[in-house]
Amino acid sequence: MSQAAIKTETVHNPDQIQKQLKNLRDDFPILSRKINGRELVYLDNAASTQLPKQVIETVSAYHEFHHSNVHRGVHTLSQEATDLYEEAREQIRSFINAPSLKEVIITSGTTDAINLVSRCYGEPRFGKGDVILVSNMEHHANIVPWHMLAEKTGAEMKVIPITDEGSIDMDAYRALLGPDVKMVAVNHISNALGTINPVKEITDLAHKAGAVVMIDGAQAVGHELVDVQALNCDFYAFSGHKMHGPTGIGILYGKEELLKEMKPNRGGGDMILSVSFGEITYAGLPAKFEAGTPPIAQAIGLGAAAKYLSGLDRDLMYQHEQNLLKYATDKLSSVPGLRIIGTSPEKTSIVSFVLDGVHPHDIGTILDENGVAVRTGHHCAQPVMERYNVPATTRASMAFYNTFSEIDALYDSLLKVNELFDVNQPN
Amino acid sequence: MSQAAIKTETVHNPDQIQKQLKNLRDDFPILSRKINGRELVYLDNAASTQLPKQVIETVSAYHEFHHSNVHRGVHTLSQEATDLYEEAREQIRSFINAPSLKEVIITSGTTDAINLVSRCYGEPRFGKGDVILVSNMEHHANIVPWHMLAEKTGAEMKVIPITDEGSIDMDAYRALLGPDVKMVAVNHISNALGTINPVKEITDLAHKAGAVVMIDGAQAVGHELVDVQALNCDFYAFSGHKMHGPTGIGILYGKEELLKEMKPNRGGGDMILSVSFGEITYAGLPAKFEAGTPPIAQAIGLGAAAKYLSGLDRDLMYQHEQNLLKYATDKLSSVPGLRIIGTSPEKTSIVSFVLDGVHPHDIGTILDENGVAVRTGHHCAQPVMERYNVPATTRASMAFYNTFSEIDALYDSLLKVNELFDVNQPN
Amino acid sequence: MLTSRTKNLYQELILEHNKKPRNYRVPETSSHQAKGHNPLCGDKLDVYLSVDEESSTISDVSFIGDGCAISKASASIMTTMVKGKSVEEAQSLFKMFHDMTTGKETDVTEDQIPSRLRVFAGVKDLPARVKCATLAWHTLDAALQGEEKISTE
Amino acid sequence: MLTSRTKNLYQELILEHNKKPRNYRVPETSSHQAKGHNPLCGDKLDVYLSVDEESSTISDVSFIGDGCAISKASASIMTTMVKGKSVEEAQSLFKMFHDMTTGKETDVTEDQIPSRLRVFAGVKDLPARVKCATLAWHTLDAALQGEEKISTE
Ligand SMILES: Cc1ncc(COP(=O)(O)O)c(C=O)c1O
Ligand SMILES: Cc1ncc(COP(=O)(O)O)c(C=O)c1O
Repeated sequence: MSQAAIKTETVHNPDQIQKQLKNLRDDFPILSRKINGRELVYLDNAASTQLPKQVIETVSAYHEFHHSNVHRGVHTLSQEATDLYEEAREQIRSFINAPSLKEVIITSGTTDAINLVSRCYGEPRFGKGDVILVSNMEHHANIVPWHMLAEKTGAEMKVIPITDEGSIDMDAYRALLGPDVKMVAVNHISNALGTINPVKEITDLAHKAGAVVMIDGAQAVGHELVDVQALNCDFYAFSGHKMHGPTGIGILYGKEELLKEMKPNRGGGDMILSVSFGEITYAGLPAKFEAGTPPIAQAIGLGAAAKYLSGLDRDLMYQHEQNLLKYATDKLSSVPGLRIIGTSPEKTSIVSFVLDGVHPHDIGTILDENGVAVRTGHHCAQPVMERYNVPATTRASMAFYNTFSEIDALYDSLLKVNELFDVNQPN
Repeated sequence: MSQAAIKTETVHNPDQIQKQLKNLRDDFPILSRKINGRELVYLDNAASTQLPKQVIETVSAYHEFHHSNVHRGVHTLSQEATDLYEEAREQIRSFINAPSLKEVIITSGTTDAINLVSRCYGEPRFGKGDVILVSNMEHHANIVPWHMLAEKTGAEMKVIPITDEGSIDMDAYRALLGPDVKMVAVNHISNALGTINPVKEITDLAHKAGAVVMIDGAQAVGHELVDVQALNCDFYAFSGHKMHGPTGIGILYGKEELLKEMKPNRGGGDMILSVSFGEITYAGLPAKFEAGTPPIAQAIGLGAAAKYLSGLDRDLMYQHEQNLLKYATDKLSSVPGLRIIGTSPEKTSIVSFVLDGVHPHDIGTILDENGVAVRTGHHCAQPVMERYNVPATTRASMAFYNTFSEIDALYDSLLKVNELFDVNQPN
Repeated sequence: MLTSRTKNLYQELILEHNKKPRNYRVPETSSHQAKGHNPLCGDKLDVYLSVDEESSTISDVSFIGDGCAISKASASIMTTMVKGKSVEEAQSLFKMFHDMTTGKETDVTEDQIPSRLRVFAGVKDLPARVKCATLAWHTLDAALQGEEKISTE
Repeated sequence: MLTSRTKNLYQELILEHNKKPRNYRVPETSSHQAKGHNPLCGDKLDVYLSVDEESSTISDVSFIGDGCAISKASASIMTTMVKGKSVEEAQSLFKMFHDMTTGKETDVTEDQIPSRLRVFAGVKDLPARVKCATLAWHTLDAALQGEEKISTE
């Protein structure tokens, strides 16, 4: 296992840190792909992270040796599948330090998880006069469910403004917090700006005002050490595919006392204790929220991803990502005509930018020709685009397996873009 | 490819048919597992079917070479992932002969799909005085969502009775159909009884009465050739894991004119055209119902499963399953004290039974000791248990890869159960 | 031929108690009672107790219900074990039984466990069956604690 | 160094029309207009037409909007192509352009396609960009058909 190799003494030099992490690249088969004849430079990790072979193989092995439906079977395969599924829940619980397995609800993704809270917590409780606060830097997944809820219940959605550098305007937030605020929904890390929000402080303030807090952790779990007890948030949502796990799976953490009071989300098998046509008794946690055959293989894959990450030196990874961020920020700032959108002092390894005179879509295509994969567009965060008055940005998002020379490749390609479009040239 | 091998001339002798199909077993790695030192005899296909290596490898290859988020990326990997994802949708469309790709909604399973219809079609339309008909043989997935809907809207759920042999009582159904009936929700095949329902006739009658029809096809897709146009049903739901595909994925087919009028289900990325805090415009079909990052790898796996099945001689498979059913029915009927529950003339390869004096749970354990995997319990169909006044049944469910000698193993193990419990012995 | 694991689980005593459960009745009066339910397999049973308040002694105990051989035999054997015992003794038997069937490491040596309980030791290798064996004991415990319903999800 | 595919896509003519789009204005009057939107990349453009009813001729055409080089150049070149043409001719140009960019097999040989349209042939190898190239044409078509809004999802 390459994981053991890095738990050595602490190093501080960026190149040395990179050297320690570099052999982890071998765990990710896709990183050796060629794109248009070039080495793939994968800088689209905020959209989806790549899977290590440990996760890919865990999923295959499950299919080849243990696959069966869970929970209600006495035969060996069913028992094995159930054990693997529930072990995965434990791995995930431990990964976010949730107090209890009952609080770890398996969903199909962050979007599913936030919709669950909006529907099962918000819908029966909110009404006219109630306020839901979301920040101006939210992903659509943390806007649209609240919009739909507001339409349905008469509650109002209000927006916490952000500063020019892309931080939550905490004074404005404090001013918005009143007794009418029932829910504060904020992302831990913005996928469009890279900002790391002070979610602990946001949560404490909301609690003082009597509001419940939903943290969208989609971008955080792959980078930060997340401890839901330390954050003390009421709900925390994330997706497998953003933390080197499979698609089709996500998690909702919720405090037991809240989850217990909530109505179930979907109806079906496994979420009931008994069904007759007259009466239906719902099951306890977490089963109440897991109707039907769950994403068994995907949960096991996510458990493997949590285990993989937990086996790494997270501090070192974090350090390396911060080094990449700094290197990329400096380097890209030197590209003529380039402006970085999102310059908060607290950032994860995401650099979003615009280039004078060239549309992000064209940048994306030209970068791809050079093997460099970045995302271009509104990043499912149109209010952020509006805020900065840009139609779209180009976004490079790094994971621990990225390298300084990959940033160089990005830089070189951007110079080519300027050259081709004959813009931002020295005169 | 072993698939080509069976497209030979038609054979009628059951043993010959089995011989033609038997080499397909090699496609399923799990079938060579040993359980408690015995060959695995997997007769729990109604809970979850096993995956051929073609599907397992498609999923792994996706992760190793093409993984990326879909839909909004210009880079090569994102384009490849999008193409694979949309090709899968086309494979699935063709598998059920849906008229249009817009009508193939990717969900996380049958349960998710039925809940979608209950919520997005039923909730805004149904109210006091409206009736939802479900049959007495439904899976909880096709009961609980309607129960929840009825509670919410004031509509009433009524039950179509079933005959002693386990067929829908068509006279009673006709009598229940009135202008107040807004929805008829029936499974294509019962997972607890094996009954194949006359869904075309049920649909025609419902339509004449002005009701909309939801078919739960979870048990059908792995066995029947499903043609949603020929059935003319309004909605048809199924799960990947019941047709040799992955968990975490299912499909809702719906007629375009209905889906178009329906509100979206979950809010999030990809299901909107534009978002600002004042106004949100929803996307067209099928995107409107696919909020967030979809189960990309799982959809691609399901496409591979559809392709695998389509490449086989479905008639031959069906014939073999019917032969297994007949053989199992005859053989098990000769076990002293055994009574089969579900004896409709139209059945799929499912045999549910009780054994005098022995609880199904004990049967399940003893069978498992002999390597025979069956399901015991209420099969998420408690109303069926009530109908036959049994606490639970033991269920053997066969797929095309099962063999006559596996039925013999089941039979032998059942004799051992009688012996151990000292019941049903000749005196 | 039966495997040794099966034989180990379905020992004579279990099969015999399954066939002829002891104390299988609804009493005319009782001081405590509870309903146990294992939704996994549909097992349901009602446990009735008469506890003498002064001495805190279980003067009568009985049960009725539907279930598999393991759960039925376990209920039957349980009644024979706790009848006449103090509440405290009953609870410590529960703990002993629970630890044994869930495979928990304890200081209790095998020969300290009453042989009538030891016949259930085999379920610890069959995780799907542990709840069958412990349902009656959980229900007893619930009755003693004044809860009316338990479910071993 | 740029790859040949990039160069093939971003030909001089495209870059030039991107920099200096022709007929980029909101006219004072128009007989037809439509808004085109490509939500995938946020491209948005408005197309304005003056169609002479009697002769069914496009007497004026213009556009405004935000978008990538491909979509802007395509819109600009489109206006230069259809101005003065009959509605029928404009529609057959759309068809020809659409078939070429989506790689559809047709009877049309390469040299039958006007060279100003042929510069977009490269997008057929870049599925993510086809909609950029066709947005202006789809919007033109929508305007001619009397639709006010289209979205190329
Ligand atoms: C008839 C029937 N309907 C619905 C379902 C639910 O499917 P899923 O659990 O995949 O959502 C099943 C299987 O469990 C079934 O057999
Ligand atoms: C901040 C943020 N929230 C929510 C989501 C939605 O996650 P998913 O698409 O996996 O449901 C994403 C990613 O797309 C994200 O970056």
